[in-house]
Amino acid sequence: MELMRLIVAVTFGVLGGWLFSFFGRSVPTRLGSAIVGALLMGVTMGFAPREWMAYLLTPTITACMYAILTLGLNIQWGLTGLFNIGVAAFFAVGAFTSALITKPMPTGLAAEYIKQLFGLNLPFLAGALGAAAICAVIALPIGLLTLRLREDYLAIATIGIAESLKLVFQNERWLANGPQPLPGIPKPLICLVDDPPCAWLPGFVKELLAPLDSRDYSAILLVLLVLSLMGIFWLLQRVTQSPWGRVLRAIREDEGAAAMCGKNVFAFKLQAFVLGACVMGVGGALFTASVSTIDFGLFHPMNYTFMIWVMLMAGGSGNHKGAVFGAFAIWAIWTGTTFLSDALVPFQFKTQVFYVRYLLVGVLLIAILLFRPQGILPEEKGQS
Amino acid sequence: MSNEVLLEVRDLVKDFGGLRAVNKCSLSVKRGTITGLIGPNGAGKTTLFNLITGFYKPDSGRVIFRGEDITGLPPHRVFHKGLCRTFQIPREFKQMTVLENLMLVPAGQRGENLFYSWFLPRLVRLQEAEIREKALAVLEFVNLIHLKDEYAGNLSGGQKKLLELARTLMADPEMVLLDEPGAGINPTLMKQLVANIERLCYERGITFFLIEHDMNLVMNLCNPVIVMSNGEKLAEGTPQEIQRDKRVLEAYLGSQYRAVMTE
Amino acid sequence: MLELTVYGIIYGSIIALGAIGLTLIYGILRFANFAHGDLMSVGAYIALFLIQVLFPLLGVPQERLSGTSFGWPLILAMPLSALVTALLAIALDQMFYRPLRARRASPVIIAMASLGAAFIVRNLIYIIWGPDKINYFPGLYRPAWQLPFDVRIRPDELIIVVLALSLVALVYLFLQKTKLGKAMRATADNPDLARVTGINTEQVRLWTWGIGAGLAAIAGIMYGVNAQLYPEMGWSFLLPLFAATVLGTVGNPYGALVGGLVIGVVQRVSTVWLNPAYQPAVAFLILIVVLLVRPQGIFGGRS
Amino acid sequence: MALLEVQGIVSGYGGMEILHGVSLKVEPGQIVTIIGPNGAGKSTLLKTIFGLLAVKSGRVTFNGTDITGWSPDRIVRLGMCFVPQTENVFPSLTVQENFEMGAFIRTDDYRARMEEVFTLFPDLKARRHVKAGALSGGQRQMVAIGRALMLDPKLLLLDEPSAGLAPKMVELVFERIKEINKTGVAIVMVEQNAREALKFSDWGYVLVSGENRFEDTGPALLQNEEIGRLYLGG
Repeated sequence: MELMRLIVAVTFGVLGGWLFSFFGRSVPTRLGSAIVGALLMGVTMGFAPREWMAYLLTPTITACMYAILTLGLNIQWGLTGLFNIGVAAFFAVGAFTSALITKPMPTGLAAEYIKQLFGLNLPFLAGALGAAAICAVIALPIGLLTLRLREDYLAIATIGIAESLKLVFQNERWLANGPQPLPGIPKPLICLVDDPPCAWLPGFVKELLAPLDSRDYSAILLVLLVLSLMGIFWLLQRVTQSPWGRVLRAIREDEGAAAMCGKNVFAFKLQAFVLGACVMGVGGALFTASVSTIDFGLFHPMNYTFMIWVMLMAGGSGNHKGAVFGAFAIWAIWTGTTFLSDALVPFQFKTQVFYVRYLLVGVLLIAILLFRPQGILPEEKGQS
Repeated sequence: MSNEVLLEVRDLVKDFGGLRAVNKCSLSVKRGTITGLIGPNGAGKTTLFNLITGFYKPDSGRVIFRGEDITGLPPHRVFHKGLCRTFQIPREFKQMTVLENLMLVPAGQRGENLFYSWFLPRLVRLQEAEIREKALAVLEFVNLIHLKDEYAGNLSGGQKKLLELARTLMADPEMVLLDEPGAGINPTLMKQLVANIERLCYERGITFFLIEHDMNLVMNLCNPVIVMSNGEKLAEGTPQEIQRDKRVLEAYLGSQYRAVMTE
Repeated sequence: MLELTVYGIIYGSIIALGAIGLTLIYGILRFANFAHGDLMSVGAYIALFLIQVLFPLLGVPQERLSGTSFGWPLILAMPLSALVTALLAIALDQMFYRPLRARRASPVIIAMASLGAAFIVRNLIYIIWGPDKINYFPGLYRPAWQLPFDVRIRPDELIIVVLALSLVALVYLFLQKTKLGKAMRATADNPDLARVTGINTEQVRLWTWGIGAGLAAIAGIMYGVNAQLYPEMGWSFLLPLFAATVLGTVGNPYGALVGGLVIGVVQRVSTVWLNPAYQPAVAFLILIVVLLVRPQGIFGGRS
Repeated sequence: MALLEVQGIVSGYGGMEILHGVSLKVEPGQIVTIIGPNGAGKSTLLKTIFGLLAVKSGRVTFNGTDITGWSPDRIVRLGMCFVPQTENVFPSLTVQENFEMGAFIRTDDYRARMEEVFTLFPDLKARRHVKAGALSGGQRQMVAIGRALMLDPKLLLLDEPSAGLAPKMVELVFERIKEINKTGVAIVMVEQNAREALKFSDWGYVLVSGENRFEDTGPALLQNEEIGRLYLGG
């Protein structure tokens, strides 16, 4: 089997096993479910025709990114009950920050066409950390201002910051090329598939990766996204199941009583809001890995705020597993219906169908609120 | 019983709109006592508790706990001074288990710090094990151990009251304020509650200050008893003295009482 | 500057009409209606349908009124569209919000449902009318009058202000003088007591939706007359609407009027120093200042 | 036939049972006072009668109609009104508007009735255009009672009308209640100020721990030595 297919199949196997392990109540059923999932997805990718692979790779990469955003929102809403309707803004800020950190300052003729505040040409990890840091810097004052007030003021303020940031990014050319797209974002770890490969790799890895060429980069991206998602999940799961998460859930249930148990409610809410924003920022950084050009028009609230909310509510808010599963499930339905409508709907109705699908997302959100507010995977009992 | 004053309230005033709920109220609670607070509806008892524990800010006056001025501190700071409370209508964390409700409480948990949770999980786990032990012991004490993994929201009214008491115990408090611990509780649970309070006071030296409407409970459990009326302290004394106090009966039964009695 | 102030008043009266409905719903139904901007869009687009499709079929005369860009069709379309929008809002309430109320869902959950409703409504507009910007009347005819102090104002704009202010006055009279209006204020004061008194609070809620959505529709139409229609227009109004509501104290319709005018004027005047594109951000900035200095709004007592 | 008859009702909040089978009877035109120590379930009883709390068992009959489980807005139409203990006026409405709200379900001309009610509360007449939120506690209490009277009810439920009032105001409120009763309205009130209230009551009930303990004429209860002790747990 060629190397790229092997990498993809193994990664899909791991992802499938992980996702399936969310279902089942006891350790044995979880394990069984995981094995079924791993085999199902691993084998499919191992033996499927090459075109299938191309079809499945990109949506899966995107789904991982959505899942990260949903995890960020789950910290805020699911655990703490903070109503953030500016997810898209944190996502966008993360993407732009990471882009500016990882891409070089344009020189020569390009400098005439591409304006940007800075270009540090640093590795992707620095971009992701920077994205998280800047998102924290934006979230902090909003939190300081609104988290002491009635709960819906946070929601209003997050709409405000989202709309205002959009205006800034679209009007200030010097910041990140203004209304024009910001091109030339480097691909993280592209050197793994370059010839010759990255200098810092140990020799045997170089040899191992030698059969890959630049067309196989999406496999690297898949591995990067799946590992990031699982890593972030693990980090969040750890603090959620710790006393920290316990305090957040207590605050969600009854702020006054939590205060009477000696907890500084405001400080914890602020931490949750900022941490959630950081995770969204990292999601934005990972988004830049899969595209080479970004502009603010991409970060529409329809796709990156409402969709995230629907994913979280469908999956099960309060449960990180639910958040991840919801993201994958909703995204699968979304892309599935794209294929369907592409295949079945006559050309002249294409745009209408596009919006019909968005409309159904709205219907789905309300249906969940009305009929299954706890989502597919409800919060687990006694997490800590 | 020592004579040390643990909690002192001086000239506390609280207005709501045009209504003066607490009117220059001054009283004190001695260490090691189970002090009862009684009075007719609307006398300002719960408001007084809310002022002491920082839920409301007083318009004037001071609250002094262990010789320290704690007036206007936010609730979580008051809690860390060793002053805990329960609510009239229990405020349990519904979607958390009984055990979690207790494990939440102890102060200084390392795991409440993100850094420890991420990078020093072993320390957090060690402390969690200690807290769990303690929580189980407290649950054993209040006889809720069989419900430890139940959602707190599924408990009966009386069990929730016990849970609230248990929650305060997790904090190793100096003093506990109980807002109507006996309301809505069946006689069996009530006996248990009384026994618990007495043991906690005599064995562990926790001072209790409680609002209660069930006079039998007050008269059996509390000494001294403080009577509030119209937002201020009306009388204080042993249960027997209070029962004989004409002003107290008058406060409960209306201003014409004495006139009727002397007729 | 004076001219900008005048424009600010025009724009502010549109915001005020929207904000009055928003604040009424906030006060009586007790949740933040994130679909309110989209109700404005709905109203504007229903008027578009009436003007461009239905009225020509019915043979409504198309001539413009002298000096203005519109004629009888628009004048007829306004109340009709307000009515249809009101009915739509009531339908949304019955389908979505009432079951949640019955379940005693928290205000945040109901606000989230309103987000879903906004999404549905906006995409309906996209589906029916498409994403392009549309004018009510192609071939704009917009002469301006020259007023003293170098102020130019078009008759359209003058009508907008007069109409907005008279509608506000009507709402004022309705709330002050009619039984239902008083019942609305009573329900906002204390819904439980209202129920005990025998006020049919469900009926009051329906009327609140009706009035709020009707005003929003008219605000949307006015915006359409003054500028253009596009599916996201309502969403872009949301920030000024909420800023006006919070500034004028949540639940206070007179406050919403003042708040709307203040936001409108400050937004327009800010263009002297600021890129005009930043006007929505100015509304946000005002909101931030209000939250910092006086979160209960200018007409709010101590909470 | 009794105007109001309550037979063995059981009710409470959430999981907590407060009333364990309370019975009560009111004849037309009577003043009935319910007294008892705090936490006995007096307010709970009124709220249950008025349909604000669910009846778990037992029966409530009003004027021959079984109203067990009815919602307040239906009960109001039969001619029973309820004045809650606190937050019983609409603070941002004027006194007159508060009264108009009391007549919300009336479709006829209620202006004459409003003037009647104003004659009962002369000190409110001068303040009819003042917002209720700006009034003193005693005046608010009268606004609340006046609002309930707008429907010309057969029965008025009053939850501690004298709570939190200065002694002079208490006297005034009781005077008004007597006058209202003289116009033929039956009254059921929960009172803290037991002695004063029982003096002018036709019948009194003593409620203890969610159960009937005593009932008798007002003056007879006043003479009962044991009642005083009940309050202080003898």
